[in-house]
Amino acid sequence: MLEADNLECVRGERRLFAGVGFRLEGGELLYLQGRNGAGKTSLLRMLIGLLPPEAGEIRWRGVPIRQAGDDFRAELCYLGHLNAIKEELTPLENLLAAARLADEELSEDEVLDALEQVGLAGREDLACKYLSQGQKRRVALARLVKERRPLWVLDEPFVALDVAAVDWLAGLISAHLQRGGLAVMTTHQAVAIPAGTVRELRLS
Amino acid sequence: MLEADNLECVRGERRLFAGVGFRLEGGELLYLQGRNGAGKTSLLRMLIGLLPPEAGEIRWRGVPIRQAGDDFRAELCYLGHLNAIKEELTPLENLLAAARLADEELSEDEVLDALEQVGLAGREDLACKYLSQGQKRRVALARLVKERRPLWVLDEPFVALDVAAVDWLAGLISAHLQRGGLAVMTTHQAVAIPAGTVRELRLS
Amino acid sequence: MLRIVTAVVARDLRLAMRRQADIVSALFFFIIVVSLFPLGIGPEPDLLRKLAPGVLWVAALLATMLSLPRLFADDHRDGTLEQLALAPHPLGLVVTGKVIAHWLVSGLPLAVLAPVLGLQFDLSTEALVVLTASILIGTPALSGIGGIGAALTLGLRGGGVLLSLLVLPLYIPVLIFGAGAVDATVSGLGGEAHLSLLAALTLAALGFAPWAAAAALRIALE
Amino acid sequence: MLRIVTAVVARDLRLAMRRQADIVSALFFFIIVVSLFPLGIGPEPDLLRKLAPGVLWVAALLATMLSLPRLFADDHRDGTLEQLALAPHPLGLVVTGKVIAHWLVSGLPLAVLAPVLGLQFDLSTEALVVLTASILIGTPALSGIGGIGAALTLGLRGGGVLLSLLVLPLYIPVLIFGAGAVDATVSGLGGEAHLSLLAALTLAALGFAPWAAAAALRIALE
Amino acid sequence: MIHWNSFSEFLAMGGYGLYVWGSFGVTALILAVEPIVVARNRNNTIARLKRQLRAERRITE
Amino acid sequence: MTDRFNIYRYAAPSAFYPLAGAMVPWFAAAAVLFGLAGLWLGMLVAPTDFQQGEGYRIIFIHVPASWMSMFIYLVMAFWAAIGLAFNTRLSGMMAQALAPTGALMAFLSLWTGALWGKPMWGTWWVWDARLTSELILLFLYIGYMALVAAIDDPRRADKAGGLLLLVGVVNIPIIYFSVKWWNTLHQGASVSLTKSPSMAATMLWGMLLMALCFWMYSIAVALIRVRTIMLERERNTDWVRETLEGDGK
Ligand code: HEM
Ligand SMILES: Nc1ncnc2c1ncn2[C@@H]1O[C@H](COP(=O)(O)OP(=O)(O)OP(=O)(O)O)[C@@H](O)[C@H]1O
Ligand SMILES: Nc1ncnc2c1ncn2[C@@H]1O[C@H](COP(=O)(O)OP(=O)(O)OP(=O)(O)O)[C@@H](O)[C@H]1O
Ligand SMILES: [Mg+2]
Ligand SMILES: [Mg+2]
Repeated sequence: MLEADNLECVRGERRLFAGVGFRLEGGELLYLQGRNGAGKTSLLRMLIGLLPPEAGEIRWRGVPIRQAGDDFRAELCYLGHLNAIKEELTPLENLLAAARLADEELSEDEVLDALEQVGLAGREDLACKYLSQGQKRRVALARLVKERRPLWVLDEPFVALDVAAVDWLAGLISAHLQRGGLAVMTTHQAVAIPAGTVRELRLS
Repeated sequence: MLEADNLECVRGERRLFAGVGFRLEGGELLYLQGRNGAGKTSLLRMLIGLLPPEAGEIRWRGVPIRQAGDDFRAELCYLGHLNAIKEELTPLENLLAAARLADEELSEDEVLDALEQVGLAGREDLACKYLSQGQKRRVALARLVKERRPLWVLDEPFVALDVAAVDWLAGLISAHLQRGGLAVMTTHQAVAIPAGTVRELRLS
Repeated sequence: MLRIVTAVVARDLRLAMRRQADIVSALFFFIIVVSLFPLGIGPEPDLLRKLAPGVLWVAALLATMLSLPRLFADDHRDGTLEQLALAPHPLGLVVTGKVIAHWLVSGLPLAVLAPVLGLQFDLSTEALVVLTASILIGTPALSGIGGIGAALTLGLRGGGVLLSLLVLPLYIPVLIFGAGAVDATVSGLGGEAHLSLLAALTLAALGFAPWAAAAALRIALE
Repeated sequence: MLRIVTAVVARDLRLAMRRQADIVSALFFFIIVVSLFPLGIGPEPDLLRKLAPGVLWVAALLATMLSLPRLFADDHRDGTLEQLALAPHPLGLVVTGKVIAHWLVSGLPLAVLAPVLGLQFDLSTEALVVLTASILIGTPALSGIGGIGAALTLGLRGGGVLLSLLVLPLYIPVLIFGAGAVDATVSGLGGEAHLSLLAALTLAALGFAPWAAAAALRIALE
Repeated sequence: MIHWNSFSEFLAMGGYGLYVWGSFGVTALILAVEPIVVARNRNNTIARLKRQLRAERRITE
Repeated sequence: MTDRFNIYRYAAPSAFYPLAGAMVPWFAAAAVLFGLAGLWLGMLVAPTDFQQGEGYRIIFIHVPASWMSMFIYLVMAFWAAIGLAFNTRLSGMMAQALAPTGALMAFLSLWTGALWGKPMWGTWWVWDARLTSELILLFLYIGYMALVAAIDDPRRADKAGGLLLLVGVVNIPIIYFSVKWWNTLHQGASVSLTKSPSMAATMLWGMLLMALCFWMYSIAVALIRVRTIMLERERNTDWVRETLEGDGK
C-alpha cells in the first residue's frame, strides 16, 4: 500500500540518508529507529508529503503522493511531536474542532467517550493550558480512539506518557493493525506492540 | 540539606496533594513518581521557589527558601521540560550565554568539551533551530556536564533522548551524587541510576 | 466546501471569544491611536477636521495589522497548522475561513466604532456615513492581504515587524481610496467613485489572497 | 552587578543581530507610518509642517510599542525566563539589561533616522535637533514603561493588543512632552523646559520600571 | 425659596435643557442600571453555586 | 494561621461577608437621602449662575463624578498596596469590586463634561490637559479590568492587577494638578481646604451633598459586588457552603 523508493534527504549541507526504501502492507507497522538526529522526523515528514524528498518517490496505493494529493491525505492520520491542541479550548472543544476541520463526523458523546478512555474524565471542561504535559499529550492521542483512516504516522507518540497510558496506546495501535491498518512510528522507548507484523528500519 | 514539610498544592479548584514532606541529604536522589497530572511538575516548581505552596514550608540548609533567596538559587540547577535554548543561537553560543547569565565562569574550551560529550561535535556552529528534538535536549543537558552546584532539579530529563544518551545522562547523575550532590527528578521511563541512594516519593 | 470554511470560522470565533480581551482590545487600540494624534498635534478643531479621514484610516489600518502576526502563528506553534495542511481539502479554503474570522473580529468592530470617533473630530453626518462605509468595505481587503504577509513571515522570528514591512506597501492603495472617499465627501465631491474602487480592491483581494497565502503556508511548513 | 546587566545586553543584542530583520524592520515601520500620513492627508506643506512633531512622535511610539510583546515572550516560551528568574541575582538587573537592549535596538535607530524624516516635513534645522534630542531622551522611558506592560501581559494569549491597552495611557506624558518640545521650538518658544521634563520622566521610568517589571515576571511565572 | 416659577421653566433650564437633562438623564440611567445589573449578577451567581453544590452532594452521596 | 486571622479580623472574607451584607442597606439609604437633599438644593433652590446661566447645574453631577473617579482609583491602589504587602485575599477582591464603578464615574465625568462643554466652550471636546488625563484615567480603569479578566487564576490576577494599579496611580496627581500646571480652558479647583470657597453657599452645599450621595452609592454597589466575588472565589470553603445552605445572606 505504502511504498518508498530510494529516498534521499539533505538538510543544509548534510546528507542525512540516501537510498532508503520500504514497502508496507495492511496490518504492518514500520518501526523507524536511529539515534538522535538520524533523520527519523525528516523521513516521516516526507511520507506525509510536507517535505519534498531530494530524490526518490513515495507511492500510496501505487500512486505517487504528490499526485494523489487530497485522496492520499483523506486516508492519512499524522501525529507529530507537537500536540496540535489549542491551549485556550477545552479537550472536548479541541477534539470536536479537529474532527470538523478534518471533515469527519464525530458526535459529542463519541468524543466524551474517547476522553474517558484516555483518562481525562472530569477534565473535559478545563482549558488545555492547565493540563500537565502528559495530559496534553493524551488529548492529542484521544484523536486516535475513533480514527479509522488506514495510515497512521506517529512521531514519538509515547513521550510524556505514564506507564498506564503507554500500555493503552500500544493496545490501540495493535487494534488498528488488526483492523488491517498501516502504521509508521518512531520512538526511543522500547514498547512492545502486541499484534501485527512489526518491520524495522534503521537510519544511521 | 533539602527539607519539605507538609506541602500542599492547589491548582484552580483542585487540591493536587497535601501533607507531602521529605528530607534529602547529600548523595541522595529523590525520584518523584506519579501518573500524568499527579502534580510532579508542580512540586518541582515549588521546590525551586517559582510556585508558592498553598501551605507548608521548604528549607535549604535549614533556612526557608523564600528567605534564603539568592543564596539558595546560587546552589540550584533546574532543568524543566522546556529546553531554555535560543533557536537562533548555536549550541556553543547558547551554553556560553547561559553560563554568563548564571554568573559562572566557563571557557569556550570547556563548553566545546561538554558539547562533544553530549554527542554534538560537528554541530557546535549550527543554529539550534536546525537540530532534531533529541539534539536540542542534548544541548540543554550539556549544561549539566560542568555543573558543580549541589542541588539538581530535573523534570523528565530523559524525554526525546536515544538509548545511548539516556545511559550517558544516568552516569552523569550518578557522578553528581557521588560528589555529594543532591538531585530531585521525575521520569516516566524506567532508568537505573547506578550510584547514590535513591529515595522514592509517590504522588497520587 | 462551504462546510470547511464555516468550520474554520466557527472555531476561530470561538477562540477569539475565549480570549475575550482580543476583540475589545483591538477596538481600544483603535480608540487610543485616534486619540493620540490630537495630543501630539494640538487641539485646533480646524486642523483636526482636516486630519480626521487620514488619522482614522491609518489607525484602522494599524489596528488590523497588529492582530495579523497571530493569524497563523498560534496554529503553527502548536502544530494545528500541520494538521490543517494535511486535511483532505484545499488549504485555500481553510485560509479563506481564517481571513473571514479575522475580519469579523478585527475589521467589523472598527466600522461600528468609527462614527463615534469621527464625532471627536467634528465630522459631518454625511462624512461619518461614508467613513463607516469605507471602513466596512475596505477592511476585508486588509485582512486578505494581511493573510499573505502573515503566511510569508510565518515562523520567521522578528516576523511581526517584518510583516508590517511587507504588508504596509500593499495596504497603501486601500488607505488612499478609503481616506480619499471621506476626504472627497468632506470637500463636497462625493465619495462614490472612491468607494467603488475600494470594493473592487476588496473583491480582488478576497478572491486571490487566500490562495497565495495557502501557497506561502506550504512553503513555511517544509 | 554590572556584569549581569552587560551579559544580558550582549546576549539580546546578539540575538537581534542574528534575526537581523528586527532592527531594519522597526526602522521601516517608522518610515512607512510617517510616510503614510502625507498620503492619507494630502500634500499641503504648511499643514504638514504643523503635523510633523505629532506624526513623528506617534510613529516613534508605535514603532517602539510594536516590538514590546516579544521583549519577554521569546524567553518565556523557550524556558529561558525561568532560568533567569532562578539565577542568583536580582531579577530587576536582568530586566534592566533587557530594557537597555530593547532601547538600543528599537529606540536608538529611530533617533538616528528622525532628522532625515523630519526633512520630508520641511522642519528647520533647530527643530530637527530638538526632535532628535527628544526622541533620544524620550524613548528609553518608552522601553522602560513598556517593559512593565510586557511583563504583566506575559503568557496571556491576545497579549499583544492588551499590552497596547495597558501601555499607551502611560506613554501619553512622554508623547506630550516629546512632541511639545518640538512644537515649542517650531513656534520659537524654545524646547528646553519640555526636554528637561522628558529627561526627568525617563530617569524615573528607568529607575523604577525594571523592578516593577521583575515583580510582574515573578507573578507570571507562578 | 424655590427658585423656579413654573415647571416648564424648570424643564427649559434657561435654554440649557438639552445639556442639563442630557447629563442628569444619563447619570440617572447609569446609577439605576448598575445596581440592577450588580444585583442580578449576584442572584445568578448564588443560584449557580447552589446548583453546583447540590450536584456535588449528589455525587459524593 | 489562626492568630493571623485574629490580627486581620475583617481581612478574612468569612468575617467581612456578613459585615458587608449588614452595611449595604445603610449606605444605600444614605445615598438616596443625600441624593434627594442634594437635588433639592441644587436643582430647585440654588440661584442662577451669573456667568453660565442655568447650564452650570451640571456641576452637581460633573464634579462629584470627577472626584469619585479619581478617589476610587486611589482606593483601589491603596487596596492593591495592602494586597501586595500583606498578601490578604480581601484586598484584590475589593479592588476588583470597585473598578467597574470607578470606570462608570470616569465615563460620567467625561459625558457630563462634554455636555457642559458644548454650551460653554462651543465644542464637545477639546484636547485640554484635564480632559485628556480624565480620558486616560478611563483607559486605565478599562486596562485594569481587561488585565484581570485575561488572567484566569484569581490570585495571579490580583497580584498583576495590583501592580498595574500602583503603576497607574501617578496619573491621579497629574489630573488633579493639570489645571494648575498647564493653563487651559478647564476651570481650576474652586473647593479647597485652605481657601474659603468661591461659590454661593447653596451651590456649595448642593455639590457637597451630591458628592456624599455618589460616595455612599459607590460604597453600596462595591459592597454588593465584593460579596458576589467572595462567594465565587471561595466557593469551596466551608463558610461559603454554609452561607449557601442558608439564604446566601
Ligand atoms: C469632558 C470634559 C471634562 C472633563 C473630563 C472634566 C474633568 C473634571 C475633573 C476631573 C474635575 C475634578 C477636579 C477638581 O475638582 O479639581 C472637574 C471639575 C470641574 N469641572 Fe470639569 N471636566 C470636563 C468638562 C468641563 C466643562 C465643559 C466645564 C465647564 C465649562 C467644567 C467645569 C468644571 C468645574 C466648575 C469643576 C469644579 C472645579 C472645582 O470646583 O473644584 N468641566 N472636571
Ligand atoms: N541546515 C542544516 N544544516 C545541517 N544539518 C541540518 C540542517 N537542518 C537540519 N539538520 C540536521 O538534520 C537532522 C534532522 O533530524 P531529524 O529531526 O529528522 O532527526 P530525528 O531522527 O527525528 O532525531 P530525534 O530522535 O532527535 O527526534 C539533524 O541531525 C540536524 O542536525
Ligand atoms: N486551573 C486548574 N483547574 C483544575 N485543575 C488544574 C488547574 N491547573 C492545573 N490543574 C491540574 O493540575 C495538574 C498539574 O499537574 P503537573 O503538571 O504538576 O503534573 P505532572 O505530575 O507533572 O504530570 P505529567 O506526568 O503529565 O508531567 C494537572 O492534573 C491539571 O489538570
Ligand atoms: Mg524526531
Ligand atoms: Mg510534568
